[in-house]
Amino acid sequence: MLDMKTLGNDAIAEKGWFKAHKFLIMRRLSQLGILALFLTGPWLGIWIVKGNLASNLTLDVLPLTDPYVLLQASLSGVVPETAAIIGVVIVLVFYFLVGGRVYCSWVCPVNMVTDLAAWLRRKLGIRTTSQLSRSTRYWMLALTLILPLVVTGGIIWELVNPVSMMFRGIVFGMGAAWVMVLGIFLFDLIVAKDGWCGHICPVGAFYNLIGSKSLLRVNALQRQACNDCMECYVICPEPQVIKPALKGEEKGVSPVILSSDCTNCGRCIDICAKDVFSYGGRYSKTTEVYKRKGEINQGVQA
Amino acid sequence: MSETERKNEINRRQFLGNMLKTACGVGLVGLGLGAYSKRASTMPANYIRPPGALPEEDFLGACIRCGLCVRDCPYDILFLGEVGDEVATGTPYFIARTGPCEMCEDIPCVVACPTNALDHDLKDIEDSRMGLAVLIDQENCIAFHGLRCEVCFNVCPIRNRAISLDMQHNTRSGKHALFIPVVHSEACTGCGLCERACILEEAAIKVFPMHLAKGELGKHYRLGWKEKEKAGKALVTPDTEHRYNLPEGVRYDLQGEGLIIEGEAEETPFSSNPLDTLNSGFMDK
Amino acid sequence: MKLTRREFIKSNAVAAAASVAGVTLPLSNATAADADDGIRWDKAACRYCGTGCSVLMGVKDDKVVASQGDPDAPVNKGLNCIKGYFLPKILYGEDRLTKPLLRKTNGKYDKNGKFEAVSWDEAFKTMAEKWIAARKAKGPKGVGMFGSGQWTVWEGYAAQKLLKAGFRSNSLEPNARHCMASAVGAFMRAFGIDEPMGCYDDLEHADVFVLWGANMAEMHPILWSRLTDTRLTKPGCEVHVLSTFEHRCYELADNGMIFEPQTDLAILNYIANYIIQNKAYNKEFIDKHVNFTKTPTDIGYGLRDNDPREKAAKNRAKGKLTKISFEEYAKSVEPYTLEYTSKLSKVPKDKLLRLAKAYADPNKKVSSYWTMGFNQHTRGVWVNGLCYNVHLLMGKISEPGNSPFSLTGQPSACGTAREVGTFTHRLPADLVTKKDAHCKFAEKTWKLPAGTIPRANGKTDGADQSDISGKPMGPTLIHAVAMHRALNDGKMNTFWVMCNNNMQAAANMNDESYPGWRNPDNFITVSDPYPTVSAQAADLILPTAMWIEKEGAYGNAERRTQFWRQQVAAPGEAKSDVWQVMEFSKYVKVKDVWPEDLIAKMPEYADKTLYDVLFANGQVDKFPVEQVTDSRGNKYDNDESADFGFYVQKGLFEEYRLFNTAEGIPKKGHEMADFDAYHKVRGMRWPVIDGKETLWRFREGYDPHVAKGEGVKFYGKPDGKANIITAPYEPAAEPPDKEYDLWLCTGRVLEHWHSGSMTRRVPELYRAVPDAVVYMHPKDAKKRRLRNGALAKLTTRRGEIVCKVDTKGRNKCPEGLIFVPWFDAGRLVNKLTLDQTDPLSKETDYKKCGVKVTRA
Amino acid sequence: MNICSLIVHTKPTHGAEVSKRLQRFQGVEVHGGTEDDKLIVTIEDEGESISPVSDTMNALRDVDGVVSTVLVYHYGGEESMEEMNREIN
Repeated sequence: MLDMKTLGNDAIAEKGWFKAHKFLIMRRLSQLGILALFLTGPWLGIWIVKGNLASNLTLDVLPLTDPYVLLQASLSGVVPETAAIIGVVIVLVFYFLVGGRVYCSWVCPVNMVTDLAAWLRRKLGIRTTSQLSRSTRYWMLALTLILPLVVTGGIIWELVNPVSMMFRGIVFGMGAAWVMVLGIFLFDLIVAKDGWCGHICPVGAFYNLIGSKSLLRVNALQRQACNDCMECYVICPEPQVIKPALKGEEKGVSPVILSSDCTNCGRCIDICAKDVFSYGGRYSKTTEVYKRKGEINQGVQA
Repeated sequence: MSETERKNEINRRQFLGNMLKTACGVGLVGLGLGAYSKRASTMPANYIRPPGALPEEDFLGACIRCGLCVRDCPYDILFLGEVGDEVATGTPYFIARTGPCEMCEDIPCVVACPTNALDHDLKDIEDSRMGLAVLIDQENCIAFHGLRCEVCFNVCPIRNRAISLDMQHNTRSGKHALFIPVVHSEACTGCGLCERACILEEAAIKVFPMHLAKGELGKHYRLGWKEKEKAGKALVTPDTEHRYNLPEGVRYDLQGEGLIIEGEAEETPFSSNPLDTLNSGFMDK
Repeated sequence: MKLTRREFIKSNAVAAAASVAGVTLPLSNATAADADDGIRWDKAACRYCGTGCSVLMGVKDDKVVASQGDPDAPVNKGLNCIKGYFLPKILYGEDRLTKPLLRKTNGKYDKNGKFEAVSWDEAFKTMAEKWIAARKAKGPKGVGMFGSGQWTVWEGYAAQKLLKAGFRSNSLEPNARHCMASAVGAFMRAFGIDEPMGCYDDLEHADVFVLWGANMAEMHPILWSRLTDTRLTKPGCEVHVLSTFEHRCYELADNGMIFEPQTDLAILNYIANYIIQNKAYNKEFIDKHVNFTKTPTDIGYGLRDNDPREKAAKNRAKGKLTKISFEEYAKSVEPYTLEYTSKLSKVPKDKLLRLAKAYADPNKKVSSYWTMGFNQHTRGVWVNGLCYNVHLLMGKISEPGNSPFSLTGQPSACGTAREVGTFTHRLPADLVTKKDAHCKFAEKTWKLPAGTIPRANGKTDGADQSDISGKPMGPTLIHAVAMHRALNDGKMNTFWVMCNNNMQAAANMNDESYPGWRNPDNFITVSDPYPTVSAQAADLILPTAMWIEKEGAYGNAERRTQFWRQQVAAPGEAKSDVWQVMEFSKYVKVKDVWPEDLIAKMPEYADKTLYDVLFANGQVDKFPVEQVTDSRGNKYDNDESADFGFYVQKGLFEEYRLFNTAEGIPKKGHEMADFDAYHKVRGMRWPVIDGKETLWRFREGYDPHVAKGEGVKFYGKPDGKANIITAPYEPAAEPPDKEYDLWLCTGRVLEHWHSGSMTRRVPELYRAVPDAVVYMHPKDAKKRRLRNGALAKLTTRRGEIVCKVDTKGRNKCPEGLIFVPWFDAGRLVNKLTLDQTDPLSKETDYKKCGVKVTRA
Repeated sequence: MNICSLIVHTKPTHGAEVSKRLQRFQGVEVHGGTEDDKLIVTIEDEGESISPVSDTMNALRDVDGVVSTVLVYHYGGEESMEEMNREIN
């Protein structure tokens, strides 16, 4: 079995520490940068972005609205304002292009918590994991969208949604929200590997659906170079997405990771000493041959 | 059954079983959430929603907890409910005693709302109904004892309409007046400026959400004199003329003064004010 | 109910043990709910306004822990206003000053140094050195003291002696100069004796109330409550309210009128004209009791000499009256027709007519009330007088319900500033420094050589009074506004401000007050309980024991003198004003400030201190220290007596009483009861003769000075007749023009007292009304792209401030006028005001100047 | 500082007498119970000025007429005297 202690050493030796953490660093910068944009207002009095991830206004001009929250609101019978609709369209187009779960890996603050939990799991060698289905998140998504229809009291998921709660907590004041965050951390650490983001979170599920046809994808174009070190499987929060692309050459499967579960986090690119992985387009020329089969493959997997 | 089939059979069973388990688990979560939402949407009486907020049930559906109203409030009075608060997480509210609504004419919080949870049809802040001020403790309000306070009246931005002063004789001192504040629901916006200003250690005037603050007259009952005023005439044909058995010099005015004994004040052709006489010119035209 | 944490824990502990033991304890031990136990209650006059409500203060462990309105006080019957409700809290602001503070650098006094705590000895030594030097170098006007209508009676009296007799300087003024001087001027001119003839009982007896520039609803809350009650309960009672903007009194008004600033002069003349035209005047009364006179016109605005408006004035500051006939008087008011007056004042004709008819109706008893609208007026003495004219024409005066009544702003503007005479030109009991005989009487009473007190013109018996340098003194009078100008010009070098906040209160702070105080030649002392704006601008700050931290006496607007005992000790080293004045006098020797020829008259005084000759004179110090006790046997401290070794307050009051009650006094009519008598009552209204109070003066039966058969006698004048003084409408000094296109009017609000140094330290009052706002008409706001709640910049020729716009609040201004309260140390509206005064009374007009409003 | 309350049982009919004796101790107050011969007593200490509560309690036991003492309530806080003497409510 792979030694957790040496995880990533090869990549560091081969590419240097910085290159072996490039996308991780960029993601952290992105996550923190987005937080910072929201915090310069209340902390420094410089108002760049007002509001939170649910809805916000950049420089008093550009509205952005979380389509998931707005969908819940609409299901409870609300007709939103134009600004919100414009905001939703912008957000939808963006994630449609770059991949829905880019939200999870590049924006969502909970990702930092769950990544920390995953890191600790590796460091502490915790292997226990519960038999939770990855499809639970879709059930959760369905539940959160049905609840506003059947239960009075509006957007019920938002009462407990740790994703918006954490971000709102950081921007407006935490209150008891840290309990939820701690809960997720412990859940991921002890109960299930990638338990929250990979199994339960309906927000991720929602973005997963939005980005199922996204243009930006990770691919394993250099899969011939793979030395089967397995590190990418270990580091990937949704490891089931790698295999078809990486090992599908014989079956004629495209080297592009087409599963919308992929969060486009780029950790596989970082950790691979052989530079097997890279970002690319969904329909880039080299991948065209494999497209049809890839889709079939994806359907089987789901 | 071949080995593979059995395997598939097991897989299918497993699959169905797992799915059932997941569905049940999620269903339980849903029940829990439903129950929690009931609790989280009963606000404490002193939590007041921002101007233009839809009725609470609709509001909870419409508010996407973005905090833009909080950010755009120039007086920083709005809070977002936090986990554990007795208010739906992430929804905005204010507490009048510590930070009332200052009633901005441009209502920036409403403008900021992306979902109409704060109703964009609210154009005049004076039309907002955040709650209703209630002079809840008449025993301790010092105005009821004749002290000259009237701070609630003085700070009320809907001057003399939302709170007016009812001036009454102070029977205890015999020579002072009482200036009793009276709240009028047709004008009070529930901004809470009065509650903050109340100088008592615990405010005697408080803003409550409308449903707590207001009574409701029985649906069948009308106030006769108001109906008459509305109609501009009596709803039922007035009586024919009344006549009475009365001694000499006594009249009876049914609708007005009642019994009138004439001749109590001797009348003269002169006004009691000599100026009237002086100013009217000669009488013998 | 107040408890310390310790008491609370203890009561819990006791309750626990008692319940375990099954022992029933007396309530006082078992529960915490009896904190009222052991409270000592005693009466005091309210600290704030001229109404003079009586309060009961509850003291426990040398701390005021409770208060209540005094249910047995005739003025307020147990009621208080919102400020009175919080009286105990004004004593316990967290930033009370407790040590003298002197500006120092490297251990030495430095005008630009930082405040450092010093001993009283160092404070007074530094101060005495400066005062003696200034007195020597700059003459009697080189030193100055600015006191207060919030001083207790004896504090004013002690200061009066220190300045006029000790330093031989008439540079003593009270802040009442900003407040009541015009009323005083008019009283003296019309009746020859100060203060109202009526009393508060007029509030129950009048049929018609007319408010002239008085917002009684906010400034005299309890009197307003009485007036309102009469309006509510008396059939036919009506209330007329006149002001330049709509305020809270209009809520009750039957006839509310908004007039153009300054046109009150015209309106009063119109009423007189109406009365004469309709022959409604009381002919018998005016024949017997009234002289007709006129006053010089075009008298300027009390500005600096070089101001073009002063140069243009024909009869600058002149006020000598000339007798005229009734016909001449009638002719002088003839131009004030309904037509003309309505046009000038912008008051609708029907309203003016209704007002005139109310005065002219012989069957209606009319009481007129006014405060700063009349007094803070560049024609303040005139306008006060014009109101007396109307009352005198009708004979509606000096009887229940018929009363022209000048309300005072401060708690003892009457009792201290006016009766003790702490003005530059006055001595106790209406005596004046202009009259040699009056001065001589004072000198005799004070056991001082004749010629000690500086005469107004510097001459006694026709000869020049010599100053310490041996040279003639010259004219000696200097009024409040002139004092700030003299400081600014370096002509006055030491200034002692007591019991008021004149940096915030005086007009034109930017051009006059602040540069004057910070002039490097000057040494400014401020005595105050709190770090006020004035204290910030001072060089030496003396921590002051306030209100009931000392034994005191106030005189209210209806001539009621009220005493209180010292209830609690002052914090730290804070000392009362009377202690400060007397202690300071120990640091100055007679020979430091008196010339040789004066000392030669009493050589034994030469080496004595001013304290010796003024206070240890065998008269002030003749009452030994006694344990102050009330009739219930409660004991009270008296810190001043303990420090000086005699009953200070009693000695000062009894000597003061020689001016109004002793045999052979120059002016009768101010008689007062003895010291001990006042401690036994909730005030008495003077003249008090044979223990009997006087409710209405000048009227036979009510006033012991009017003999049987005389009916009415205005005995302040030699011929017993009052003066009707005709005066025309004259425009204001700085009306709005193209650039400064609005009138600026300033004033007060109910919740705060004056400059807010006490009430803004009460959290509840501060929360209720935190900051000053500018009240303006919504249209005026809109024109300037402002709306309710927006920040506006207010600019005059003298300065600018920024405050929030209020278009909906309690004061509704007409278009063309804004109103800004002055309580807010954060928005100093007196940076904007013009230091214009009534040229006769020298009282500042804070109500009229041109201002520009823009978006901030 | 410490505040505690105790019940002091006295010999029958000695309540008043014992009460007087107890009050001579610094920091000791008797709140009642003399008739029942069960005195309700509080002891306080503060800084150095008074001997510690425990010493006082021991001393009380040796007072003439005292049968027994029962500690009912003890409060021990770190607050300064200033804090303790500040008004609450």
